[in-house]
Amino acid sequence: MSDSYTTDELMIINAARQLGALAADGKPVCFVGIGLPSTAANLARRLYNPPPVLVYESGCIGSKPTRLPLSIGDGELGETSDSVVSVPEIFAYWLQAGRVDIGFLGGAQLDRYGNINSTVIGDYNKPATRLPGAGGAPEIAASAGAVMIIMRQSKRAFVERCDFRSSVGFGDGPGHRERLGLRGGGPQWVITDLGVMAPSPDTCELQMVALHPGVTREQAVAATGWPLTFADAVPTTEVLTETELDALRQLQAA
Amino acid sequence: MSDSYTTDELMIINAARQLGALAADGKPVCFVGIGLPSTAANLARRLYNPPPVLVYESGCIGSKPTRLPLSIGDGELGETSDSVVSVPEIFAYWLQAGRVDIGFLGGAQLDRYGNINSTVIGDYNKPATRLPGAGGAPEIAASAGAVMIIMRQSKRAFVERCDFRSSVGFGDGPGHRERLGLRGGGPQWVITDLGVMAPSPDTCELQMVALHPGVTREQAVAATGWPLTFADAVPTTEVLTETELDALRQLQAA
Amino acid sequence: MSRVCSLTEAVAEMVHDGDTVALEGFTHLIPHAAGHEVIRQGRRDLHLVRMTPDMVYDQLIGAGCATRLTFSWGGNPGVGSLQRFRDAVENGWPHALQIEEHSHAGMATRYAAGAAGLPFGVLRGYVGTDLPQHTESITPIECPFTGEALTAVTALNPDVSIIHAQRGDRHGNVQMWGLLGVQKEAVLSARRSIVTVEEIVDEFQPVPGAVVLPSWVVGAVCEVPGGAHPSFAQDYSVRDNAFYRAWDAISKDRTAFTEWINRHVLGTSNFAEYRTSVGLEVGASV
Amino acid sequence: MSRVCSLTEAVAEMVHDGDTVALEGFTHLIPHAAGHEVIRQGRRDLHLVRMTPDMVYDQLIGAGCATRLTFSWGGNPGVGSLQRFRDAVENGWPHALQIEEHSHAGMATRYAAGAAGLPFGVLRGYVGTDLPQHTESITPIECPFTGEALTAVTALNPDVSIIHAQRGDRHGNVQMWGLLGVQKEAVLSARRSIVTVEEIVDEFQPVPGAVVLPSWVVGAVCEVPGGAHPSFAQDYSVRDNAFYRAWDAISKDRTAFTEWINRHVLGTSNFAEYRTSVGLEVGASV
Repeated sequence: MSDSYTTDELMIINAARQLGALAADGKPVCFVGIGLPSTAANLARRLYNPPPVLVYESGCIGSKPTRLPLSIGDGELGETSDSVVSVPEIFAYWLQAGRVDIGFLGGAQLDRYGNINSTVIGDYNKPATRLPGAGGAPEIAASAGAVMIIMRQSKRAFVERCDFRSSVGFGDGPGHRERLGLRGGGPQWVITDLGVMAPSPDTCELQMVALHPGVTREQAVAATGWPLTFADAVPTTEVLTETELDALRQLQAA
Repeated sequence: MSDSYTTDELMIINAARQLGALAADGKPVCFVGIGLPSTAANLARRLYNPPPVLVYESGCIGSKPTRLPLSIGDGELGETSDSVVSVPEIFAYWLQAGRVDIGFLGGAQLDRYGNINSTVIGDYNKPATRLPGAGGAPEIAASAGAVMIIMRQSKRAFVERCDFRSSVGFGDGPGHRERLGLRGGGPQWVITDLGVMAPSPDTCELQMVALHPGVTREQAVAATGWPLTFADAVPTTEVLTETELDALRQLQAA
Repeated sequence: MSRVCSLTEAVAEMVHDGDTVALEGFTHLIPHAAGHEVIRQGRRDLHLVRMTPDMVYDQLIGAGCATRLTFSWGGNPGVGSLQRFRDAVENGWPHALQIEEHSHAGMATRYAAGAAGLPFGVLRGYVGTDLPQHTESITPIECPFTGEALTAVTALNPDVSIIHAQRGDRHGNVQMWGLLGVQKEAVLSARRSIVTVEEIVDEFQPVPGAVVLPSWVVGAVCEVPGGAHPSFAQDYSVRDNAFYRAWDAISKDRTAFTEWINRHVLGTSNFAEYRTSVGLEVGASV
Repeated sequence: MSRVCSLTEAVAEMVHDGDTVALEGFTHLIPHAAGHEVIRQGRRDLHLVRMTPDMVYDQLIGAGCATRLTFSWGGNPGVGSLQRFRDAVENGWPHALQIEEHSHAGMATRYAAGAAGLPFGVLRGYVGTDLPQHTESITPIECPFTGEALTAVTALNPDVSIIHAQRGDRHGNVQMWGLLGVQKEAVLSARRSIVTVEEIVDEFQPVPGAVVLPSWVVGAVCEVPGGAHPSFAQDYSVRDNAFYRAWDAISKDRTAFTEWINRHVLGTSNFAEYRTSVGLEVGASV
């Protein structure tokens, strides 16, 4: 075990573990964005067998990069892919058709029903902060078999209601995805620096289902903008191993 | 000059001349089917500069075959193309988008308004003769800038009204293409073994605009299933030259 | 992830009586061996789908495997009619064949919609023709922005699609190149899929124009060298035009056809035996 | 047939004030040199379109060329915000920027519809998000067969599309490979097009994964080696990540930005001079 690590490492390794478990469960196909999701997915490729299959919105299918890409269109991604297709094709034939098991998202705001804002803080027409925008997220959130979210937990980011709904989680609550006709399963795991959240089976509201070693319930409540609830059992996530940390650090140094 | 040639050669060379003139006029892109159209288009590539640009429905763009293909998917077509695309793409991005100058069609029946039947002779549900079907023709007839038809002229084939309308020429007459919203210009030339037909500017009805050497008006009338009219001037088509015949025969022998 | 297995196993497992089955190929890479295996295993009541049904569909229809055909052009390219197809439509032999008829552009749009997980596709097509009167999967649609009149067609989602490709690898990935028609869309639109390949290799070498279908969108990969014959596989074989021409005479006559199927397809246990039976091992073409 | 000419001529002839202009590129092959030439020639009131506006759009916006932006994700990939884009949207500097906002899937569908000559495209998208409230080019559509609720978006048909590719030939054909984003659709959907290329060659050699755009669908082909920098052209250059990181500081400050544009873009007469000006000839990155 190791007790010297960053919260980024904590989130990445916990996300990679989940991806490894999903790949072992026959759900390997992962649609990833750049940043923590890409790092976690690439780490899982090194740690687990069967490895996740990486799909990038730039059209790369089955990428096996030897170093971490800085951008979604990094040359390394295309050159190590099983197949490179056009952007219209990756969204239509691959994501929309339901071939992606896990969509991997982040955002500026996340609300209690797992909806994501990556568009604006404040009013749309007079934004306090203009964010980059939705990008690929709305259709990933709609069509991926399940969605994993990685975000640092804070009252500012984990809000009662998003200023703008860029991507739909469970919308306004139970049954809303079905009414909207969304085919994917919605957010199933939110990996934060404090622990892991998952939707309550009854209310669809995100609740803490695990805490990282040393994190208290009070810290989680204080970092959440809605009245946070906890699952019946809230285990502590496994301590990061030297193997995991070494693999991650080697990957980041490559 | 030569007076020893087949009617196929007569039709092919007259069609090739027209394609050569169109290419010189900045309309080189020709969507061709196998058989006489493909032979004529390939002959024009050898005889004229600028040459026509050949597009085949199998996805070949800018094919430069060195021998005549027997089928639309002949390996020679793909290997000599500037680009090979999928069949959905060739129809959507290339034909439908209006990038084809000349569509080249044949058929079992042609009616006075240039509509084509390539589906059935007799009743659709109890056909006397089941033909291969429409294939690419309906959308070629709809979207190509102009359509050239090659067919052997006879009362059985050149009919008052097609048993089945597989591809639209001028529909029921003047203004019908516009009412249907068809973007292409419709049939402009019908190359037969007796001469050349074109739509009357007033009535859209096909009329003889040229006769091949030695062919009489009476022969043309007798080979047409509607009361055939003639343009004000009906020139005789140029006699086939040795250059044309040699080029065609070399092409067919290759 | 796809299975690498024999064609016999793949057809037994994936093609069922009553299925909607697309064996696609646009002159190039037509899965003849797979079509023969379907005949050999005696499948019945199939709804066959293909843009360009040619010889192998003539055989499936004549052998009594199909009760329905969805298509856009049914002929023997460069030769003439499909005699068994005509006999089924005109005379109901060996039994009636219900047809659903489209244009190429419409069929391509339908496969693309199926591959994209949409229930319909849109095109500028069919307008003014007699096809929509006879085909329920064609209907008008209006542009919600401009009001312009266009045509919608239903998506195609076969129960099984079968294609032939140049290469598979041991993980069940598929690599194909040259004229690829609607084969990618056929596989991606289908619930199950079988790909016969010229050879199974350890690793793919990049080829200009090649498409790779990853193992996880393919059902089974079966090594059947020459499995497209008399169609061809670019860089492996050439089209056997003489065989296509010879088919005309065989297929014109019900008895000649039946004898041919009995002897070469039903009388052999796999494609290698079939090839010997039709004399391909010794260089003859029929 | 396309013209092979200088980028200066191509922009002068094809890009007009008030045009809808798409400079496409998905991280790879971004046409920076062409963007600079548009700034240099002082175009105004442009409606810029791009899935992923990044540094070159930040420059066009900051330089006052655009009054409208249609996009789906505007950021400096791997770095952070687009400072000039934010300043325009948040503070109206140098003037207000009207935005039309989509998702990537929606933009890709719009380009594909434009390339296909259709007035709209259909996707499973946007449903339940706040985007349709703000964007008129998104509207519900019902499947005419199943009644299922889907989303329609208007086709994109830019007045001019500009892309960067690896090779052109003397006839004006274009060859490009690697990650190709929506570049083919951008060219095919546009009324006019300009392609800058790394080099003009006598004849293309086949390259795995390459797309060829024939001369007759391209407006102008301009040889601009390195014209994607700090983006890259696979097999010609690598992405200059340091330059992207450095842009953050330059673009954060209006004065620093203006000085940078004045010195390196407006103060140079072409991309070769720009490269010298920013120190690329001597290996420095800004």
